[in-house]
Amino acid sequence: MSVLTGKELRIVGFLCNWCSYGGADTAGVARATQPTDLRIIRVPCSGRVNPLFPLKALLSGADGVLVSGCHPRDCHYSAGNFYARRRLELLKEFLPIVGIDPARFHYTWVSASEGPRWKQVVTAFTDRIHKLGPAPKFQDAVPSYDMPDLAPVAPLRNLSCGANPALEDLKKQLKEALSDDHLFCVVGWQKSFDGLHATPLHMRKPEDVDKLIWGPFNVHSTANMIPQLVNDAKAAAMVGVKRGDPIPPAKKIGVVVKGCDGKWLVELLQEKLIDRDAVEIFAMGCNGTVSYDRIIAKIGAGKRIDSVEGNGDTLRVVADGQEYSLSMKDVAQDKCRACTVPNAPVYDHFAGDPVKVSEDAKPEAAAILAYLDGLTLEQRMSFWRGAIERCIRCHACRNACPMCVCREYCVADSREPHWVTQEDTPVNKLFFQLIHALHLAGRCTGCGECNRACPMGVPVGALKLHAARIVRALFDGYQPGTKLEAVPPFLGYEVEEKNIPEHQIEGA
Amino acid sequence: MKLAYYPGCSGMGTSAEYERSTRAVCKALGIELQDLPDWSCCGSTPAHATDAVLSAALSARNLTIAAKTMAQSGATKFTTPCPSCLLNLKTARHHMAEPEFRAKVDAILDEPCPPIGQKGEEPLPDTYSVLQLLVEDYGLENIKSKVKTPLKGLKIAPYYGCLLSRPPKIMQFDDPENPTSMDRLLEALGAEVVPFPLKTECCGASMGIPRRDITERLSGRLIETAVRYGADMIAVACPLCHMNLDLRQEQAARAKNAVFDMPVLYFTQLMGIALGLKESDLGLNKLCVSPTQALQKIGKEVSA
Amino acid sequence: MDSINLEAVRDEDFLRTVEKESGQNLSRCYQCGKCTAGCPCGPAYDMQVSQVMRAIQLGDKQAVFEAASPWLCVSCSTCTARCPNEIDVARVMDTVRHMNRREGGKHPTLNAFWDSFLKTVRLSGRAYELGVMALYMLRTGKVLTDMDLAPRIMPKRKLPFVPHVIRGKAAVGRIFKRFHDLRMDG
Amino acid sequence: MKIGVFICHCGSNIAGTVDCVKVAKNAEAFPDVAYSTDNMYMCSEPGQDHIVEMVKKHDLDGVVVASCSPRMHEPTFRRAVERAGLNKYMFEMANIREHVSWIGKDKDANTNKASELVRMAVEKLRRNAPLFSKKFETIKKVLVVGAGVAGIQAALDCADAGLQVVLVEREPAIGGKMAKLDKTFPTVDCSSCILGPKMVDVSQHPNITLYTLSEVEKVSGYVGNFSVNIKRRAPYVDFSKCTGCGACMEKCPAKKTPDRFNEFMGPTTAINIPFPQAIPKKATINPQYCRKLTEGKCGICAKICPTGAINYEMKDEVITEEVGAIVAATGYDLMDWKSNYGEYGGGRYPDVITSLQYERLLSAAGPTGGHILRPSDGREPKKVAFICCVGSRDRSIGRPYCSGFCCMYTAKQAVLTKDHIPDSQSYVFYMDIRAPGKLYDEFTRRAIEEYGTEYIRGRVSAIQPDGKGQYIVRAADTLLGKPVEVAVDLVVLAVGVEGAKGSGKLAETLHISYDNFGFFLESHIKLRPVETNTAGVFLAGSCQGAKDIPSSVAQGSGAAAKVIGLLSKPKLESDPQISNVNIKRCVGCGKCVDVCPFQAITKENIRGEIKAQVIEAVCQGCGLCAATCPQGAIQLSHFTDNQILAEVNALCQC
Repeated sequence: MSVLTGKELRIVGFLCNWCSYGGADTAGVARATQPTDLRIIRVPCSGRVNPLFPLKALLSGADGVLVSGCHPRDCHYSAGNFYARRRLELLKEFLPIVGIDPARFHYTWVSASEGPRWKQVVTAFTDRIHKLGPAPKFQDAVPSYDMPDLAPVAPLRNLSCGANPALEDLKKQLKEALSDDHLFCVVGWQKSFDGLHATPLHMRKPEDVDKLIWGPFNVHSTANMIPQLVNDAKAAAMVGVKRGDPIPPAKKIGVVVKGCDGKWLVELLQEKLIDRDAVEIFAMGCNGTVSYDRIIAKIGAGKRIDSVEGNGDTLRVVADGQEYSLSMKDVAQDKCRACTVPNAPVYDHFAGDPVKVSEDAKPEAAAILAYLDGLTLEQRMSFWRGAIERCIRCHACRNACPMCVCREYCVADSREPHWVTQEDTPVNKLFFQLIHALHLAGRCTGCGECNRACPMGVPVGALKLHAARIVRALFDGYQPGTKLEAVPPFLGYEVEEKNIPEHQIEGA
Repeated sequence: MKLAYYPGCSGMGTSAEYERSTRAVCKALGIELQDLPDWSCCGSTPAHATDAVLSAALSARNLTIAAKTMAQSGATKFTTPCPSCLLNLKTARHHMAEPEFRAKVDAILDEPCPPIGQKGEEPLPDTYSVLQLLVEDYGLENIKSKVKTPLKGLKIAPYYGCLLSRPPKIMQFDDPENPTSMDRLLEALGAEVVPFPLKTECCGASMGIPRRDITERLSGRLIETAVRYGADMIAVACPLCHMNLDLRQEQAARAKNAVFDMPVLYFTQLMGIALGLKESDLGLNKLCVSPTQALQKIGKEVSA
Repeated sequence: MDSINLEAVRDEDFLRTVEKESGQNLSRCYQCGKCTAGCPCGPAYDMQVSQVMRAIQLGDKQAVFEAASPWLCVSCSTCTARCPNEIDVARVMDTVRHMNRREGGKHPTLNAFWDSFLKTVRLSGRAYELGVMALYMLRTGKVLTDMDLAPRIMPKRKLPFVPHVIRGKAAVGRIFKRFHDLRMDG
Repeated sequence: MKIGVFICHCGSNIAGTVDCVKVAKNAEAFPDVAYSTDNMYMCSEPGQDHIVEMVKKHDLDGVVVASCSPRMHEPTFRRAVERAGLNKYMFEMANIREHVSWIGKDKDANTNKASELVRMAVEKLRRNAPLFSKKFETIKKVLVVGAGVAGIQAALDCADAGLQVVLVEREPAIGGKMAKLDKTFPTVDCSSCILGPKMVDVSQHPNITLYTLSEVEKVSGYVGNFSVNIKRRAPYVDFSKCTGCGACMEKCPAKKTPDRFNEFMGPTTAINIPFPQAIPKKATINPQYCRKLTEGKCGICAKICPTGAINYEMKDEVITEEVGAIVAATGYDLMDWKSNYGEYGGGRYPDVITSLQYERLLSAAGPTGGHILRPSDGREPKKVAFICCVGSRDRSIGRPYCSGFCCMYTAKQAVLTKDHIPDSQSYVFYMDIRAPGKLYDEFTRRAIEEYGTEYIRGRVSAIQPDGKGQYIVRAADTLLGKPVEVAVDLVVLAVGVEGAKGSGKLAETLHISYDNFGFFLESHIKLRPVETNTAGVFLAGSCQGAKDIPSSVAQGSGAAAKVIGLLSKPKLESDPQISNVNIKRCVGCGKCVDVCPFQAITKENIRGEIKAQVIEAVCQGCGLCAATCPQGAIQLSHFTDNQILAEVNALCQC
């Protein structure tokens, strides 16, 4: 079954049962002639419309998608459309990053009595889609393999790779804390196979603390192990407890955090995936971390690192016997350049002085976003069509993400619900990335682990950065992970949304 | 406070005393008036009676000058004492927000008018009445503190006329049915304000010449009601109202078969008296109905 | 009196033009008469404001153009301020007058007054009150207009005997000229 | 799976612009379709019988009917499917009438579209599962909020039917607006004579518990099982001791207390019984004006009270009641005319009053003892103007609607004016006389023909005092086409009505919808006028829209009938189209709990792990949780992700 070639385009509507579906019925009863393109899917409430449904339709060949619900304040379920408004607005603004014209997606409110208005909406939206013509298909886009050479943006503050004088203080606090056995373990970083890489460190005894390192190489996030360790600590406490005995309190998990680690920790706490009581947070101000890719780009690939030493801004690397002098300005991670949270927002122990950032420091747009913004919709689609070809569906991006809390129940691996099929098509691969980005909207702390983890260099982090800037613009600069008591934007609503316009279709 | 100032044509003639007292009062209050250089007539009623585009164009020329004057002199707002000019200037700006209309206006101007712009950065300024700026920006407390001769015991009927607050969507000032800004101003001067119910009833406006009967009937009713409410005088803010109530008072009396002796003063003249300004700066002698007797109530002897 | 043939009288074009130029939705008017009731000029009108609105609704251009009322409206906007249907009635009256004028309609005395006024503006850049009076009396032949006021106002020495002529009078003159050349004045 | 597809012609309604035969033919090729046919009228008895027959004959597991809107006949066909022995949720409908044949002109396009809609329905049906309702007990008790005439009627009808009734009233006495009226149209019988006995019935009915000075604060639960918190303000009088003798009122020194009951037409005392026939006839203290409560000094009423009923230490209390149904009957209030009508003086003129204030002047129990006297000088007015539509049919102040009953009471008040003051003359300024009720138009004609009331068709432009004690009312006689004016002594404004103050807050408490004017929204304006969209909550009287007394009483009885019908069933059945949690997939993050508008999801500790759990009777089936859960662990039955995805995929496949 297909659209009538040359006559119709594929337009999908999601209508709430109580208002808009009734409005469409009212228009029908009044014999209000309308274009025939639209196919209506009935849902109980616009709040039921997961933005992934319209997205799926648009990626699978719809030329336009229309969502319509009860007018704000008139929701049959009192608030469903308020939530829908925020989510659908996010989707509308998200679409152009992958090259989909946001004009192809429209959401509006029509009541059951507004037959004439429904006719206007359908007619105007169909007109608009016909003017835009058939939507470009992602799988048919000409892949572009241009990966731009992105100059890193200037850091907001001085980044350094020298030794932190407060490290001894931190170690002392850790040893003290570990001495009385109330901690199950403390998670930090230790030196790995070479001086450049770090590996997780589990400190259980005071002497383990000596292995702790702090500085530019504490790159990876330790988020993923924390909930599991909390469970391990609970299980350990239950050993030997008989049925009916009182449940003994579990030991706490200690976590050593930089500012950015502090943010995902706040998110995990906020989403109640760990209890505040279950963790003890050891914080210290961060002066930035390095990007392995940038260092390798400077010294060349395939070299054995002999030694690394940081001093102020300068990083001295000896590789294959040759010495390289690098500047943090050149090799720091992008997220560190834009970082305004060098100190963990929530902590129990803080070593040394907090690192200062000027309050009015405004990060520039990430280089990759600036690049994508400069492309046309068609070019963006080509960009992603090319980039996603490299994806091997290893899901390392997901596994590295501190906020991917679904774990083994990720919708990418499930049949029930069956969002993503196992077909190895560009659409399927992209759709997973878009699901990941939309699931993270309002939650992503910008840690950049997805990008770092990708073995194929697909710039998947850009999708999350784009969603994050939409969230900032819509919700007064909301930054996930900075306030424990904040209501995440997609779990709340305002009756009058300050920054969400009432979208109009020309002619309706 | 520095204001770009548009006197209006009648200030050069029939309402010379309004013009003169406005300048004197502003000076005494420390408000600097920056005259628009080479301003021209806004077209008044005849222009907007004739054609909306012509009327807007005549106003637009002056708005353009006002924009330049403000940019050069650092004046913060643009003002005129005359409600008729005010209506034309405000309406022109309001209508020019429609692109189609604006194009027609620009077509008959020497140079296209500056854009209206967003709130906050307004190349084409909005216009405010002197009354509005005195009450809202300068502040009644401020004025009160400068009163030297309180108008104590003087019963005044405040008459606003139709244009100061109408049409409400364009004028955006005070309550269109029961404005109180002049009431509060007069009270700040120490006067007793009578609850005059016809504050915004029309006086007959420019019908005085072509249809005198209309004006006589309307003005007559206003004066008659002021008398009933025990007013010693009427305070006005509009040259046309003043002309109909003062200059044409005898005509109105004849139409009503009555004898009136109701002084009609511009509110700026009353302010001047309260601020203790020189009589000659207020043009009291230009009034047709003498306020001499009424002003004796506050112990003020004037020779008008 | 002949009955009005509703179909013959309906000039759809006229109705739409009034609506477009005034920017008002006239079908909203439900004839409550609040405009008429508050109109200061009502007693002098040959056709009340609400009746003008009704005639426009019917598309009865002739009735509207033959009425004196739109010419007499003093634009006090009381009707606009009080209309329960948010119609800018005064603007509709203005519009009707403009349209009528473009088609050559005029009021016997008012046009003379307005034209006299605008002529002084065109010539000197500003309105000149004595000039207006003189021109008006010339045009209408009503040489005694307001002569009773002369003894009251002349001693006040407010009215200058020569007009204020501004430097930009040519610029103002050009506005009138272009207005005329572009036939905006009909 | 074996699916049967039935395409309806609906006479020529569908078949006129859709090739139904072709649609049926196309459907044969869809997956799992075992039988496909077309029929002239599917909803007719033979049509339905055909479904039943074919299900049996072809051993079908599910049925798709393509006909009109599911909002029309989904219940009909579900019953038919059930008769055929299938679960009624193994049924889908394709709307090829309202959404296709009636709106599209092109037969080819329509036929194609109809086929696609059938295909969508088939794809969805393939993922349907049988759903089963649960049964639950109900509490045989009803809460009525508001004790005006509508609430009283609803309460009495329910109580007479044997239900327990909790009647809550905000004011100190019941009776609502009707208790304030002098006479009622069209019969001009005394309001308190017809309402009084009903009020007494309320106070004496064994099944009715009355809480005055009380408001509903919180409602939780669901149809059949609501839990309601009622906040009762302290009356500072022990009702069990107060005999209503009124001695306290005589001695109370706070004699300038505003009199709410008398619409502020005169002062009252801080301790008072609002009117002689008040139910309950108990004194209450207005704490804002009582000298003892505000200043700590006085205590006269306590000294004078013969039964020692006064208790200054009383505190507000919260009472919890469990009920099975709720009737909202909170009535109306007058809109704020003062801020919107400067041209009528905006409240500055003492002799420009509302019609409700005029009722109090007319009433023998009112502040003037039933004599019409001007508030300004206590003189008897000889000329009275009545202005209709003040705050009605005025979109410039955001009041586009007609308040319905003002035309009638204005006529009544004109008649009563003549009765009270025979040498008076009344003028009624109206726009249209709306008198469609039984004996209504006859009544207005009487006001005009027998009582000589002058009716002038025009909206009043301004009321202006003339400075000599009268008011000039300026209007146009639009029938004459001339401006008119008249000098009168008193002006009565027929002020438009809106939902009672605080109705929005109550609506949110009850989880029902309300409009911009504070009126509650009914389920369907014509066919379900007393139901709301929240099961178990019903509407009576003017809280749903302006209503006169007969309509209010009728709706009160209507709401009562609905309540009685609901609670007469031994058990209620829940709708199985609700959310449920796949415990395995749930990570216990609680996002669904945060967004649920009905508090229908809780977090439970299941074997040491936190999991979301749906309270089946509370869930309304909106699916917001399903759209929120990132791992798809919570799904809305009948609208699961996979069912909607199947519809999307049926339309878009690339």
